[in-house]
Amino acid sequence: MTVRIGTEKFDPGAESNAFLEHNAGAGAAVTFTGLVRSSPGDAVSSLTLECYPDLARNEIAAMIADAITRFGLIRATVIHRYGDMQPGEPIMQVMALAPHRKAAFDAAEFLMDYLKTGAPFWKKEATPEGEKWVDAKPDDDNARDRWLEK
Amino acid sequence: MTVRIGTEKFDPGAESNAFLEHNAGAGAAVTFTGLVRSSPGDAVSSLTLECYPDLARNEIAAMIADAITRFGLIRATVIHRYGDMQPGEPIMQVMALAPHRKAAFDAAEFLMDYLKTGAPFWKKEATPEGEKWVDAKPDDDNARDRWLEK
Amino acid sequence: MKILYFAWLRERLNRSDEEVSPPPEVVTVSDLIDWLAGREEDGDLAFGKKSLIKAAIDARVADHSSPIAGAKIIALFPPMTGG
Amino acid sequence: MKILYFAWLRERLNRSDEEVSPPPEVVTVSDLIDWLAGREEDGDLAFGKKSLIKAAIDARVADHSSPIAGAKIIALFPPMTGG
Repeated sequence: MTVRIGTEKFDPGAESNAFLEHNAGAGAAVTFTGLVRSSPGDAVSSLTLECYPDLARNEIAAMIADAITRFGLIRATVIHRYGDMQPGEPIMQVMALAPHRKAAFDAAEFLMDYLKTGAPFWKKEATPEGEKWVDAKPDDDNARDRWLEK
Repeated sequence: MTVRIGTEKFDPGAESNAFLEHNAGAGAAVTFTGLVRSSPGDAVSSLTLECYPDLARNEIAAMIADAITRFGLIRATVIHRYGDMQPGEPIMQVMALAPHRKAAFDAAEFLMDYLKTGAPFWKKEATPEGEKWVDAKPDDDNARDRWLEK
Repeated sequence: MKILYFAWLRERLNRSDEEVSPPPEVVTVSDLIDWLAGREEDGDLAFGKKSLIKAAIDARVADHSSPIAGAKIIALFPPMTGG
Repeated sequence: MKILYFAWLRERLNRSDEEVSPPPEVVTVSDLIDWLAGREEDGDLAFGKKSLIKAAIDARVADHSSPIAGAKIIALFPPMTGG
């Protein structure tokens, strides 16, 4: 289990390769990479992520431990940046390694749903209209809550 | 849309980075990497994948086109090797780029479920007990069929 | 027309392809499988359970009921197990 | 004890942390939020809807009903919007 929180840019592909290197006979790896989004209809000129690193490390480690138990993962890693970022830059990456594909997909999605609602990061977008804090989305709470029924 | 079928080894991380380079403002990328599996209780000493490349290219291109329409993907790529491979080596990789994470996860899983049952590859595992063709799994058909209800 | 064989079907028949000229009463993929199996000494053994034989016509997936008229390449193979 | 503030709560209060010594009747996180807001000129404006203020005690997520006795660091912040 690895949790890495920091302000430095990371290289998504290099992280994937490092993660895959010791694959312990696993058949399936799922990687989610979150990028700074910007579309013509909803332009973002830069993103600032505020973070409480001590809490982030504790909460994310607990989420990974939960995912490993629930889905029989072999290993999982979460990398999460904070600070200032430009559109197209990677914000975070989740990687899950499992014997078979279903467990790897479910675990990566589970981790994303919990990270969105339970990891102490706060997004502030700079747009042509000014800066604004991104509001929490009810959809994100719903995405997390579907795991409670299982 | 990119489909690449060949016998050469590929570099999963380098492929991810190439895929992410032109991300067109997308927020979410999901990558599935399939590796040659081998566990102590079910040891595989090598894997041979047989392929019908002309059919593979046609079928996979159709699956990607379907995924792009269904999930509103920005882009998707499938890389699939055939020939002889050793445990731990990457067999194939699916990458899906979308504005938001749900679409990227669903599309990658959809493509995997269709590839498993509809792309012309046949697995032969060499184990300590000899060589054997891997049987088609009813689970894989079921995984594919759940997309029909949507 | 050219027939391609893959995986265990190829191994059992001990060839990966062949040129054939089926008679006019061989209309569908299903007819073709029966005709090909009938020419073999152990055709039923090689082809096995017919529902397990899948087909493609000119590099597009086809059904057992698909007509083969005009096809250049017909592939026969077991269920796919890729990924 | 030390209080940390994040995101719009930090901006509205114009500070990221402070040392406080709440009186003994401040028992829970909920009491603490009320007490902190009460000290501000525009406390209700800064803290906003109380249910939107989340908390952590010594770098573990806590509820509004969690007791604060013995805590070294209490963090107060809006709903998380990471990933």
